[in-house]
This record gives sequence, structure tokens and C-alpha cells, in this order.
Amino acid sequence: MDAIPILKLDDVLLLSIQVDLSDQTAIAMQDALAERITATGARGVVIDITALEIVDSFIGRILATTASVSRLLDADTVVVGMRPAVAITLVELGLSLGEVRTALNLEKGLALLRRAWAAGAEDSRSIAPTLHAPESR
Amino acid sequence: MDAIPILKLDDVLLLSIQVDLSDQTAIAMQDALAERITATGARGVVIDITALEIVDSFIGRILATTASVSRLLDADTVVVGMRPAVAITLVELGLSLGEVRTALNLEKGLALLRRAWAAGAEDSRSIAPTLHAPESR
Amino acid sequence: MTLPAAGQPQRQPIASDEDVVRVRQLVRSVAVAVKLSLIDQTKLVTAASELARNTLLYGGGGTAEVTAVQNGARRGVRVVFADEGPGIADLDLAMTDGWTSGGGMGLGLSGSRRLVDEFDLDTEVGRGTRITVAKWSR
Amino acid sequence: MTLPAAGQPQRQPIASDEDVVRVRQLVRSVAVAVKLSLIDQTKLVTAASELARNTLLYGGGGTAEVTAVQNGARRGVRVVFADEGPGIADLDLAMTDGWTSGGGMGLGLSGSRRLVDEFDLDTEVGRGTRITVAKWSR
Ligand SMILES: Nc1ncnc2c1ncn2[C@@H]1O[C@H](COP(=O)(O)OP(=O)(O)O)[C@@H](O)[C@H]1O
Ligand SMILES: Nc1ncnc2c1ncn2[C@@H]1O[C@H](COP(=O)(O)OP(=O)(O)O)[C@@H](O)[C@H]1O
Repeated sequence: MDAIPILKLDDVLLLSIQVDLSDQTAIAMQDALAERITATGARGVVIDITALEIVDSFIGRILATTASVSRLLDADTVVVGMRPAVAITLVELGLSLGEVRTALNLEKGLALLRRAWAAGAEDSRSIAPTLHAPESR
Repeated sequence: MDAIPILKLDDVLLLSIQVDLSDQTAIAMQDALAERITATGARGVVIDITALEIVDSFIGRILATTASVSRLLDADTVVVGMRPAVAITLVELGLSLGEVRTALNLEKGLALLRRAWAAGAEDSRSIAPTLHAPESR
Repeated sequence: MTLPAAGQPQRQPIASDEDVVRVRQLVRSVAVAVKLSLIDQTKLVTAASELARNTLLYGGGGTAEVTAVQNGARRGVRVVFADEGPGIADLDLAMTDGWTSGGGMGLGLSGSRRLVDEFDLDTEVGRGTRITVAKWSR
Repeated sequence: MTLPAAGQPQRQPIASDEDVVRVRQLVRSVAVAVKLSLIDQTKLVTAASELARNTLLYGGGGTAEVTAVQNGARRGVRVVFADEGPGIADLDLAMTDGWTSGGGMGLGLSGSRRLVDEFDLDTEVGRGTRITVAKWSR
């Protein structure tokens, strides 16, 4: 099981997913990220999925719940680098990433976070995600 | 299969649907648009359907999913130029375009995007679409 | 009921995506000829588009037959969609808003019934499906 | 319907998390070989990932069999997922968007049907489940 390195850029944590993500690796990523947010006091998270060839419902949910967990730990999440084919497939699959923010690339993702923080000094939930859980038995 | 030209106006992509749209052409349009958003970093999409004599459930769904795909790629979508007879028929057919934004014409559509971006610096999800998947067997 | 036909039926085979577009164009031209209002033209063409797509996707292809019809002073358009596909086993389910056996929106049958003045569905499992719709001038 | 096979089937056992990743890689390599578009590759691999995970989680493991197929001028990929697990008692429910018996999103079956051109599900309670999907070049 490959770990996903987490880099720190000032007050932002950067995860760059390079591997063909197994479910266990995705869960490990989510766990490691939560620990790092608390350890570093980071205010933002950028998840770079440029290398991801697919996002299925499991990985999509991990992205959505990661954003929710980060939000509870007071950090905002932006997913960057989603391929056009992945976006089309996600929508046809029927998956909503909830309120996960997306940006074209790392630069735009960082800019988005800075803008949100500047504008939202009085409202830090401005890019807050919510996860819509499916109905289940 | 006729392609639908995609024009670029600053940071907005403009699709003007001129042909009597076959299902395959509609899918090709959606695919091409997603690629262009990523290639250009456009923040907005205006789909002009002035020339469309009908919007049936397939084309309506393409409009809705196109807005969702664009949103995942960080661009907002506005559909402009819907004929009154088309609007009446869509409602009677029972189709909801989800959260697809509409405006009367191109100018109003562009103005809507600019307004949303100006107001929404702190909340750029202001015109975010969501896709409601159909019930199925 | 639709009675005496005022024109020759025109047939359009439905075997491809482009044929669905041709059905729309044919239905529109007849609707214009019998002077349906613009809104009624739009409703009828939209219903025809839904039913032609079903003929292609679920019926495995078939035909549309479009006829200008007359009933007293009222003129109208009748369209018959016919295929020799699998038929529809559970008609109530198929007519339910939102139900699809494929990946559709499940609005083709239920929605097009709302858009026309007459809607008649005849189907037999293993034999095929025949849907007749008509729209009249007001 | 999918008819003559143009290539030898390739089998991948599904017994672990990493096997699901291997199924994706195998399906992608065949999709590239038959020249599906990038978008169609992505749709098929995503559907395969969903169905392979179901084979593992609900079917108790099984196999994926991936074949390059040909139908006239069109080439495609067929994937068969088979397990000898508990089967699916209520298929309508299982195919409903958002319904899961576990902790999933409930989009694996319904969503993957939307992503492919052919979807065939054969299941028997106590015997197992067999799902065949195909995606064709345009
Ligand atoms: N000509 C046909 N032959 C066989 N089955 C059909 C035919 N038309 C419709 N059906 C069945 O009825 C269902 C509902 O059709 P419809 O309301 O048009 O929704 P959709 O086309 O979105 O599935 C289809 O999914 C299909 O199972
Ligand atoms: N291979 C299988 N064997 C037995 N049951 C299955 C299988 N695949 C799917 N199911 C059942 O169908 C349900 C719906 O599956 P799916 O739509 O993929 O959603 P999810 O995987 O999120 O639960 C599952 O929760 C399970 O109960």
C-alpha cells in the first residue's frame, strides 16, 4: 500500500495523488491528512488529482468526506486538476461531490483559498463542504 | 455529425447551437466543451439555444449534465435564448433542468455571470447546479 | 377519435440517430401544413422526438408514419410509431414518470402523452410496440 | 448484441483491494488497444471499478474476464464480472440510484449501467451474480 506524500506550503497542505488509488490507500490518505491538519494547524488543503485517470463512487466519496473532515478541523479544501473525462464520468455516474470546491490547477486552487480567506474574514465557512449521504437500508 | 463551434469571449466560452441536434452531436458537444474549459481555463459557459426548435428529455438532460460537468471544472453555465414554446413544452414534459441558470439572451447571460462572480468573490458557488439522477430499475 | 385521413401518410424509417432528427423535421412540416399553432407544433415535435428515440433504442428500430388528418372543421396530425422489438411487459411501470429500464430520464412515454391530444399504445411481449398519437388544431 | 469475439479473454481474479486496481488497469489496456476515445475509456474503466468492488465486497470475490470484441466495423470491450456469492434478491431495489445494503453510495449498479452501452445482469439467490458490460467505439 503506497502512502501519499503530504507537502506543506505555508498554511496549506498539498496532497498530490500519483498512484492508481486503491480503496485502502484512499482511506489511509484521509486519516493521515486529518492528523497533519491538527499537527500543523493548516488552514487549507489542496488535493491534486491531475494524475487520477478515474474517480469512481468510492474515491469520489473519499474526496467529499475529506473536505468535510477538514472543515471540522477548520481547514478549507480545494480539489484541483480534475480531467475533463473524469468530470463527465462523475456526472453520468450520478455522483455529486457535495460542496467540494474545484479549481483548474494548483495555482488557481491556492488563489481560490487566499481569496476566500481574504473575503471571508467574517465568514470562514464560505467554502464549506457538505456531504449528502445516500439513502440506505 | 455536425460539430458545434465553441467561441471564446474573454473568460467565457460561447456555444451557439445551430443544427437540429442529434443525440450523438449533443454528446460530442458536451465532450468538446469539457476539454475546452480545461484547455482555456474559462470561468463561464453560455449555451445559446435560440435556434433550437425543441428541447426533449435527452437534450434537456445534456444541458443539465453539461452545467454539472462545467461546475466540476470550475466554470458556471447559463443557457440563453430558450423560446417560449420550448419552455412551455419542457414543463409539460415534466423535465426539470435542475439548477441550470437561464437568461433571455446572450447579453443578459454574460451580465448574469459577471454579477455572480462580482458578488460571489466570497462564494463563487452562487450559481452552482446540482444534478438529480432519475429513479431507475 | 381520429377519423378520415386528409392526406397521404408519409413514412420515415427509424434506424439511426439521424433518422430521429428526420422524424422531427417531417412531423414539423406536416404540423405547419395543417396550421397547428407554434406551441402545439413544438409539443407534437417534442413528443415525436421522444417516441422516435424509444423506437430506435428499445424497439431496435422501426418506422414513423405521419399523416395530415381532418375531423369536421378541425385539422390535425397523426403519427404512428411501430417496431417489432421486445414489447413492453409492464405498461404501468413504463408509463410512470421517471421510470427507465435504460439510462434515460423516464419521461418519454409519460411526458409525450401529456403533450398530445390522443395517445394510444399497443404492445405485445416478443412482438413489438405500436404507439399512435394525434394533435388537433384548436 | 455483442457477437463475435475478436480477442482472447483475459482473466483477473478479484480477491483483494489491489485486484480491483488490477481490473481497472487491464480494462484500460484493452480499451486503449481497441481505440475507444479517452472519454469512453474513462467511462468503461470507472464502471469496471464499481463492478469489481461489488464482486469483492458483496460477491465475496470472483473474477473479471476482459475481451476485445468486434461487431461489423465497430470494435469494443466486453467485461464479465462473476462471483459465487449470495446473489441479489431484489434487483429493482439494487438498481435504484442511492440504494445500498452496505455503506456505499448506492451508485455502482445504476451508475455503471449509464456509463456503458450494454449491461446485462444475471443473478440467483444463493448461487451468485454475473454482470456483463460492453462499450463500443463510435
Ligand atoms: N418501443 C419500445 N419498445 C420496448 N420498450 C419500450 C419502448 N418504448 C419504451 N419502452 C420501455 O419503457 C420505458 C420507459 O420509457 P420512457 O418513458 O420513454 O423513458 P426512457 O426512454 O427515458 O427510458 C423504457 O425505459 C423502456 O423500458
Ligand atoms: N455482486 C453482488 N453480489 C451480491 N449483491 C450485490 C452485488 N453487487 C451489488 N449487490 C447489491 O446491490 C446493492 C447496490 O449496489 P451498488 O449500486 O453498486 O451500490 P453500493 O455498492 O454503493 O452498495 C449493494 O449494496 C448490494 O446489496
